[in-house]
Amino acid sequence: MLFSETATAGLTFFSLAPLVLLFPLLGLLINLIWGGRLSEKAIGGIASGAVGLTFVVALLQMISLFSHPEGVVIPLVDWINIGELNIGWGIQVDTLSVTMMLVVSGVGCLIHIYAIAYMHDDVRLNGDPSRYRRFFVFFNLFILAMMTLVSADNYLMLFVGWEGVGLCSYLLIGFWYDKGKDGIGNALAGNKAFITNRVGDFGFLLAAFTMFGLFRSFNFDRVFGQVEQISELLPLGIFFITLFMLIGVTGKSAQLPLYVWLPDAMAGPTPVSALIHAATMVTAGVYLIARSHPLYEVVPQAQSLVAWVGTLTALFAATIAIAQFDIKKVLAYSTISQLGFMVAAVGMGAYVAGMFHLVTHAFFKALLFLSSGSVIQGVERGLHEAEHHHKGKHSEGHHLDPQDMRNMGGLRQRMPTTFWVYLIGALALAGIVPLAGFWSKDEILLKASYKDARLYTLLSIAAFFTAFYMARQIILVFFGKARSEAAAYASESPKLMTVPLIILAILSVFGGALNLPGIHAFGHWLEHTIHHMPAVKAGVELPEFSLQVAAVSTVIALLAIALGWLVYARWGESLQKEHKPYVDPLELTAKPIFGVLYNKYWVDEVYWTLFVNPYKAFSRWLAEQVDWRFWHDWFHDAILTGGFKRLTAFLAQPIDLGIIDGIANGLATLTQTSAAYLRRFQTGYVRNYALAVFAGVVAIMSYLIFALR
Amino acid sequence: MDSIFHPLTLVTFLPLVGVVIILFLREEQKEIIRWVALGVSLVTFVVSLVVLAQFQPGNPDLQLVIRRVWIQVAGWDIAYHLGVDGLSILLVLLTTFLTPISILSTWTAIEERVKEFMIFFLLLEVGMVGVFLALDLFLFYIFWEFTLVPMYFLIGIWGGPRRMYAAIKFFLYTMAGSILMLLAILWLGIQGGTFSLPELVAQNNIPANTQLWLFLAFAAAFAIKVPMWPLHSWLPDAHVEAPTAGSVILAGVLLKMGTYGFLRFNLALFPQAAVQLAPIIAVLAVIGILYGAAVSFPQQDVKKLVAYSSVSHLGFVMLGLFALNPQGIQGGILQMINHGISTGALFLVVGMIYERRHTRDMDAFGGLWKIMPIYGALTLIVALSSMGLPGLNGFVGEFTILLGAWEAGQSGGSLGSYFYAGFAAIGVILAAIYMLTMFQKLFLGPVDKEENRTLKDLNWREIVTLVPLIVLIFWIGLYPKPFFSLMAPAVDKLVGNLALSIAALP
Amino acid sequence: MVPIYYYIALSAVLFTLGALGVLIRRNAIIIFMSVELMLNAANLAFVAFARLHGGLSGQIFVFFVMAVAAAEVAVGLALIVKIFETKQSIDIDQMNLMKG
Amino acid sequence: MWADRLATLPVIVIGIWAVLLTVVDLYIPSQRKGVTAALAAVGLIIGLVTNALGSGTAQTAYFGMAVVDGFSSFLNVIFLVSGLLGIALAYGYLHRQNIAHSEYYPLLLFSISGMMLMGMAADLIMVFIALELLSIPLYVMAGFHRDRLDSEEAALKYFLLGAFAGGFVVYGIALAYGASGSTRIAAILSAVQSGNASPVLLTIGAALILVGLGFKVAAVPFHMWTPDVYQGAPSSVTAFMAVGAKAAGFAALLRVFLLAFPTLSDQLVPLLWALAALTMIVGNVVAIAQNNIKRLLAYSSIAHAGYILMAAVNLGQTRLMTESAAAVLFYLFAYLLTNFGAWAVVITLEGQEGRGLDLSDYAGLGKSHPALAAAMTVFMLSLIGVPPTMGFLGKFYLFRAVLEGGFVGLALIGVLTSLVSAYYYLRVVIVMYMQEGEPLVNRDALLRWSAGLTAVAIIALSLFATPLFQWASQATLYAVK
Repeated sequence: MLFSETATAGLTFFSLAPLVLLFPLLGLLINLIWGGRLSEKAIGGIASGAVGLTFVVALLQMISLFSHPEGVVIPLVDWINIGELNIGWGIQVDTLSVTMMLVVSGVGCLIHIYAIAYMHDDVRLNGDPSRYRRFFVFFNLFILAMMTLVSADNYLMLFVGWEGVGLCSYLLIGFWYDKGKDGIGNALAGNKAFITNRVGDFGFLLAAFTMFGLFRSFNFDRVFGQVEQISELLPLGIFFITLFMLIGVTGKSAQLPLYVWLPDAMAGPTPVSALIHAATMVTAGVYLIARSHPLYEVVPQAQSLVAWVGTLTALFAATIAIAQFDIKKVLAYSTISQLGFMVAAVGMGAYVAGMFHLVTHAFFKALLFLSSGSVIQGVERGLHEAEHHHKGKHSEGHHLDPQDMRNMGGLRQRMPTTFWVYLIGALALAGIVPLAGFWSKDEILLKASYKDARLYTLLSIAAFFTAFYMARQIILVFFGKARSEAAAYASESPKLMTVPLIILAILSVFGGALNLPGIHAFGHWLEHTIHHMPAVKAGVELPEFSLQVAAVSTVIALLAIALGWLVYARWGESLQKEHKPYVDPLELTAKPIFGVLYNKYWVDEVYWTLFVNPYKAFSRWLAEQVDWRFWHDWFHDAILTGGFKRLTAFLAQPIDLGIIDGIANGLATLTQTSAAYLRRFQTGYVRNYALAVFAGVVAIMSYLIFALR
Repeated sequence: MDSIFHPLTLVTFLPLVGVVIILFLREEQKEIIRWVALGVSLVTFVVSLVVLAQFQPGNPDLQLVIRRVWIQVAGWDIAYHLGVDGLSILLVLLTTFLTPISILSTWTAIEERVKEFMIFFLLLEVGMVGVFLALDLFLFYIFWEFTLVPMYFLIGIWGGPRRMYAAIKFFLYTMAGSILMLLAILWLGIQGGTFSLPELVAQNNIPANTQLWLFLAFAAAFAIKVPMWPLHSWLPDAHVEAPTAGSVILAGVLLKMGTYGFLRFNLALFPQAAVQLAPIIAVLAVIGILYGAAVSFPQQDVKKLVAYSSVSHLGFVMLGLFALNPQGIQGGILQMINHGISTGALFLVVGMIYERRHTRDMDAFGGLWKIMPIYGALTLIVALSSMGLPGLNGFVGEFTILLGAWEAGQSGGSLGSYFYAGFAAIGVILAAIYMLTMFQKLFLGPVDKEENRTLKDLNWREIVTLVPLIVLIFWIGLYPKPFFSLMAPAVDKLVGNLALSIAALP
Repeated sequence: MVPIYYYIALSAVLFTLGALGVLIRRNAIIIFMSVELMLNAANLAFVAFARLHGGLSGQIFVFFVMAVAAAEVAVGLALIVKIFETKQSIDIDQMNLMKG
Repeated sequence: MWADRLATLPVIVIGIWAVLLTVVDLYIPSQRKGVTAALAAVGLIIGLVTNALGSGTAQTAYFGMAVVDGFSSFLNVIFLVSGLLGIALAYGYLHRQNIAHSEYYPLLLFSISGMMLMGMAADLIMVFIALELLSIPLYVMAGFHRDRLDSEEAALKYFLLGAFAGGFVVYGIALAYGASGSTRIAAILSAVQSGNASPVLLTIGAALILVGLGFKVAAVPFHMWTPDVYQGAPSSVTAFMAVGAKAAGFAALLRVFLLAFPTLSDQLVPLLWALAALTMIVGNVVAIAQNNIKRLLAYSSIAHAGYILMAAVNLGQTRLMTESAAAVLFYLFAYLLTNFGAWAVVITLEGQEGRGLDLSDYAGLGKSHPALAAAMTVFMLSLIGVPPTMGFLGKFYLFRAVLEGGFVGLALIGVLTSLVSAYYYLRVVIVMYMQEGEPLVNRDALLRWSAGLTAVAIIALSLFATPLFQWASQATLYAVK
C-alpha cells in the first residue's frame, strides 16, 4: 500500500518518507529500553544517528522532488472515521514540508551532536547524571513530534505534532525540574509554556471545527481545493478560521500577546533553547500560515492582522532585548522579534521570504544559542577553576550567575572559536551583507516597503534595535576585561561542541545563497507548493531586488553597531572603572526607559494580576465556598439531611404523640381536671392513643358528612 | 441449557462462581481468596472477549440476544432478556477489563476481611455487566439497584474515616433517582404491555408531553449517577472515602452506567423529549465541564481532584451524547471508555502513593519523579491522556465530542448554537491547568520531605496493573478505528431515529 | 308507639357516651365498662334495625355480640387483676413504661 | 352440609386441634412441654395439607356465612406458615425468658383459626366474630410475660384499645345492617345496587368498620398502640402479631370493601388514599427516630401497612379488583418471610430483661456472626425493596396495581417514603458491619434455621417468582351471589 504511490511517481524515494517518523521513534525507543545499560557516548550517538538518518531521508525526498516537484501524499492508516469525518495518518511530501524536514533534521542533528558533549557537563554540574539518557529520549521525541507536524497531510495530524512539540518543550524546559527559583522555578516555567500554548491550541481547535463545518474535511488538498467556491459563499467563515488559527500561531510562535512563555522557557538546557525555542518549534506557526496560505489569501483583513501582529512583536521584543543581562534572555527576545519578522512576512503574503528567513534564522539563531551555551559552560568551568585557585577563602563565584553578561567580558581571548562563531551569528542576525540574515531580512523589508509604509518603518526600527542589542551583547561578553574571576578563568569548549558551531557558522555565512536575488532558487523551489493560487501572484510580481531597501537596512544595521560600540565599548569601559558591579550605561543616562525595558513592560505582572490570580482566587472560592461550604455542607448536609432529621424529630414527637397530648390536655381541662396535674402527663397513655383513634373517627366522619353533601 | 451456556449469561454470572468458591474458603486463606477472585475475573474477561469475537461489528442491531420468560405476572411477562450491540459491547469489555485490574490493585492494600471484599467485588461485577446487557427494563432495574449494595459495602467497610457518611450518601442519592425511574418503568410497562426495550422502542407511540415526564424520571436516575452538575455532591465523598479499587470501579464503570442509561433508554425511548431537552442538558454538561475543571484546580486531596475532574470529563460525555449526531455520540461512547481507562489509572496511581505514605495531601509530596522515575513516567502519561493530549486516547474522544457539539451547533442541529462547543473547548485549557499543577506538586520540584526520600519505586505487580491501561491509552489515541467501527452502525441507527424527531421539531 | 328512629338516636347517644368514657376516665375497669356500653349501644341499634327491617338476623347478632363481650370480660378482667397485683393500681395513666 | 365442613376443613382442623391441645397439654409432664410445641406444629402442618387438598373451586359455606376461594386458601397458607414460624421463634425464646407456659401454643392456634375465619368471612357477623377470635388470644399472649410490667401494660393497652376499636366495628356493622337490612356482603351489595339502602348510614357504617380494621392493621391514625405493644409484648408474639393480625385485618378489609362497598368508592377512595399516604409517611419518618429495634420494626410494620393499604384505593374499579387483591396477597407473603426473618434475628440477640434490643447491641455482628448479619442485611434490603428480594417484587407488584388504578401521586409518595425507609434500615446494616462491637448472641438452632431459610427463600423466590405470582393472581375474590 505504501509503495503503490511510487508506481505512479516513477523512480523516487517518496516511499521512504515514513522513515522520517520511524527513525526518531526507533532512536527514542532504543534509548528508552536499553539506554540504562549504554554509555553516554552510545546514547548520544544513537540519538544523533537517528536524527542524522532522518536528515538523509529528508535529503532523498528533496532529490526526488527535483524530478517530481508536485510531490506526493502518502496515506499511512486511518485515524478517526465517523460519518463524514475522515481523518487519517498521512505524509505530505512537497517542497514546503521537505524544507521544514531538512531544517529540523539538519539543525537538529547538529544540535544533537553538540548536546552529546554539552549535556555531559550539564548533568554533572546539576548533579544528576542519570538524566543524560532522559534528555536524549525527550530530544528524539521532539524530533518525532516535529516531523509529525511538518509531514502531516491534514490539520489534525499537524495538531498532534503541534501539541507533541509543546509537550516536549514542557518536558525539556522542566528538565531540571528541581532547580530554578525556589527549586520549582523550572517546573513552573514548563507549566507556563504548556498552558499558554493550550490557550493557543484552543484557538486552533476552534479553527478546526469551523474548517470542518465549511469544508467537511481537514485534509490540506481537500480544503484548499474548495477555497474557491467557499470563499464566494462564506468569506466570513474563512475569516474566522484564519483568525482562530492566528491565536494558535501567537501561542506556538510566541507572538503578541501570548509570547510570555518563551523567555521563561530559557530555563531548559541550552541545546533545548537552540533547537526547540529558536530553530524549529517556535517557527511552526510560520509554517502553519505558509501552509494555509490559500485560506489567508482570500481574506486580506486576516492577512494584514497577521502582518501587524508580527511587526509589533518584532519591534516590541527587540526593545526588551536591549535591557536584558541574561545572555540567553537576550537571545530569547531576539528570537521573538525575529519570529515577528517571519510572521509579518507571511502575513504580507511574502511566504517565500518568511520561509527563507525561517531557514536562515534557524542557522544563525541556533548558532548563537549553542555558542552562548558554550560561553556559559566556559564561565562555569572558570568558576570551578577559580574556586580551585583559592580554595578555603570563598570567592564571589558562589552565588555568581554564569548566564549574567555582567559577570563576563574579555572572553575573546579565553574562547576564540566561540567568539568567532558568535560574531558571525551576531552579524548574520544583525543583517550585515553578505551573511544569511541580510538576504532573508532584506526580502521581508522589501515586501513591506511595497505593502505598507508603516509596517516597513516599524520593521526597520526593529532591525535597528536588533543590530544594537547584538552589538551590546558581543561587547559585554567578549570584549573589555573580565568582570569576574569566573570569566577570567573561563576556557574553550571541547571539539564535539565547537565543530557543530563551525558548521552552523558556515551555514550562517552562506545560507543566503539559497535565495539570492536573481536566482531565487528557494523561491522557485517553494513555488511548486505555493504556486497554483491566483492571489499570491500579487506577492510574486515584485522586483527581484531593491538596492534602496538593501542600502537602507545595511546602513541602519551599521549605525546601530556603531552606536553600540560607542556606548558599550568606549563609554562602558570607562564607566566600569568606578562602577562595580557593572552598570549598563543606558541605565545611568535613561533610567526610566531602561527600567521599563528591563522589567519587560511588566507584561508578566499584568497577566498575573489580570488572569492568573483571579482564576486562582475564583477557583478557590468556587471549590471551597460554593461547592463545599455552600453546596456540599450547607445545602446537602444542613438543608437536606438536617432538615429531614428535624422533620423526623418533629413528626416523631409533636405530631405522633404531642398533638394528641395537646388534645388530651385540652380535653382533660374540659373534664375539670386540673391542668397543673395534666402537665406531668407523659406520653405512653392509653387514653391518648384512644384519643388518636377517636380523633381519626371524628375526622373521617366530618369528611364524610362533607362528602355526602 | 443453551441459555445457561449462552455467552452473555456466562459473562454476566461467571463471577458468581468465584463468589461461591470464596464462600467455602476461610477468612485466613487470603492469598488463595485473592487468586481465586483474580482468576475468575480474568476468565470472565476472556469470556467477554469470546463475546467480542462472536459480535458482528457491521450489524447495527442487538446481537447474541437471549430471551427467556422469567416471571409471568398477570398481564405481562418479565423476560430474562440480554443482548449486546455497538452501544454496550465496549462498556461490557471495559467492565470485565477493569475488574481484574482493580482486584490486582488490592493485593496489599486490602488486608482486612479479604473474603468479604472479594465477594462484594465479584457481585459488583455481576451487577455492572448485567446493567450493560439487560434489555428488559425490569431486569435492567434489578441489576441497576443491585450494584448499589456491594458498592455500599465496599465504601462502608473498607473506606476512609468518614466512610459511613459517604456510603449512606451514595446509597440514598442513587436510590433517590432510581425509584423515580422505577415508576417510569412501571408506567411504560402498563402502557406498552411489555418491559422489552426493543418492543417498546418499536412501538414508539408515547405522546410528546408524556415523553417529557418519563424522560425526566429516567434522567433523574441517570443524571445523579453520572453525576451531572449540580447533582455531583455525593461523588467527592464517595471517591475520597472509597478504597482504591472501589474508586477505580466507581469512576471507571459505575458512572458510565448513568451515561449509558441516557444513551440506551432516554435517547431510544423518548427521542422527541431528548431533542427538546438537548439544549438544557448540554448547558448543564458545559457548566459541569468548566465547573468541574475549575473546582479540581485548588484541591489539596489528590483523590478529590481526580473526582472533580470526573465531573468535568463526564460533562464532555453528556455534551457528546446530546449533540445527537454520529460524531458526538460515538465520541461520547469512546470518551466513556477513555475516562474509564484514564481516571481508573489515575485512581490506581493515587492509591499506590497512598499505600506508601498514607496521605493524599499534595503538599506532603514533591520531587517524586527523582525518587520514583517509573512511577513518575507512568503517571505523566496517564495525566496527559486525561487532559487530552493528541496522540493519546483522551484527545480522540474530546475532539470528536467537541466536533459533534459544534456540528450540532449549526442551524438544524440539536443545540443550535456554537457556544456549547466553544465554551466546552475552554475546558481543554482548564484541564491542562489542574492536571499539570497536580503533576508538578507531586513529582516536580526538589524533594523537601524526608519521608519521601526512602519511597520505593513501583514493584512488578503495580507495573502490571498499570501497563495494560497505558497500552490502551496509546492504542485508542493512535488507532481508535477498531473501537469506532464497533459502535458505528448502532450509533448510526440510533441517530437515524433521532433525526426523524429532529426534523419534526418546530 | 315510639318511632324506631328514637331508638337509633338513643343508641348513638349511648355509643358516644361510651367512647367519651373511654377517653376521659382513668380507671381501667370503668374504661372497660364504657367499651361495654359502646357494644350495647350497638346491640340496641341492631335490635332497632331488626325491628325496622322486620328480620331476625339483627336480633341474633345481638347474641353473638353479648357472647363475645363476655369472652372479652373474662380476659380483660384477668389482665386488669394481674396488673393490679403488680402495680397496686389500675390507673392507666400510670402505664407509661414504653415511650417512643 | 358436609360439603361445607369439607370446604372449611382447615379452620375446623385448627380449631379442634387447639381445643384438644389445651386438654392434652395438661397430661404432658412439665419438663417435656416441647411436645406441645411439636404437636401444635403438627396441627398447623395438617392444616396446610388439608388446605392444599381443598378443591380450588370457590364456593360458599354455611348459608353464605363463609366463602372458600383462592383468596382464603392463599391467606390460610400465610396464617399457617406464620403460625409455624411463630412456634419456631417462640420455643427457645420462651425458655430463655422463663415463660415457657405451654398454653402459649393452643392460644396461637386459636388466634390462627380466627385469622382463617377472617379470611373466609362472607358475612359481617363472621368478620366480627373472627376479629375477636383472633384478638382475644393475642391479648393474652401479649401479656404472656406475666412477671414483667411492660408486658402486662402492653397487654392491657392492646386489650382496651382493641376492644374500643371492636366497638366501632360492631356499631359500623349495625349501621350497615340498618342501611341494607342484611349483614351478608353479597346482600348488602345487591341492596345498594337495587337502590333500597340508605347511602348515608351505609357510608358511615363502612367508615366505622374501616376504623376498626384500620386499628387492627395499624394504619395511621389508629396506629399509636403498635410501638408500645410491639415493644412490651414478648418478641415472638410481636412477630406473630405483626404478620398474622395484619394479614387478617387486610383480608377482611379487602373482602368487605372491595365486595360490599364498591359503590361507595366516591366517598371512600379519598379516605383510603389519605389513610395510605399518612400511614406510609408517618410510619417511615417516625421510624428514623427509633433506637430500639423492636420499636423500629413496629414503625416499619406500620409503614408496610400503608403500602398494602395503597392497593385498596382501587376500590370500585372492578377490572383491577383481582389484581389489587393479588398484589396484596403477594406483598403479605413477602412481608411474612421478611418480617419473621428479621424478628428471628432480633430474638437471637435479645437477652434477659429486654437487653440486646438497642441498635448499638448489633455493632460488630458482621464480623462475629457473618451469616446472621448477612441474613439481617437481606431482610433489611427486602424491607427497603431493593432487588433481588421478595420485598422488591412485592412493592413492584403493588405500585403497578396503584399506577394502573391511576393513582400516580400515591405511588410517588410510596416510592419516596421507601427511599426514606432506606435510611433507617441501612442504619441497622451500618451498625452491624461498620461499627466495632461484641454482640451477645443466643445459640438457638431453630432461630438460626428460620432466619437462614427465610433469607434464602426471600432471594430464591424473588428469582423464581412466577409460580407465586400465578398463584396470587388466581387467588381471586369470589363474589357471593
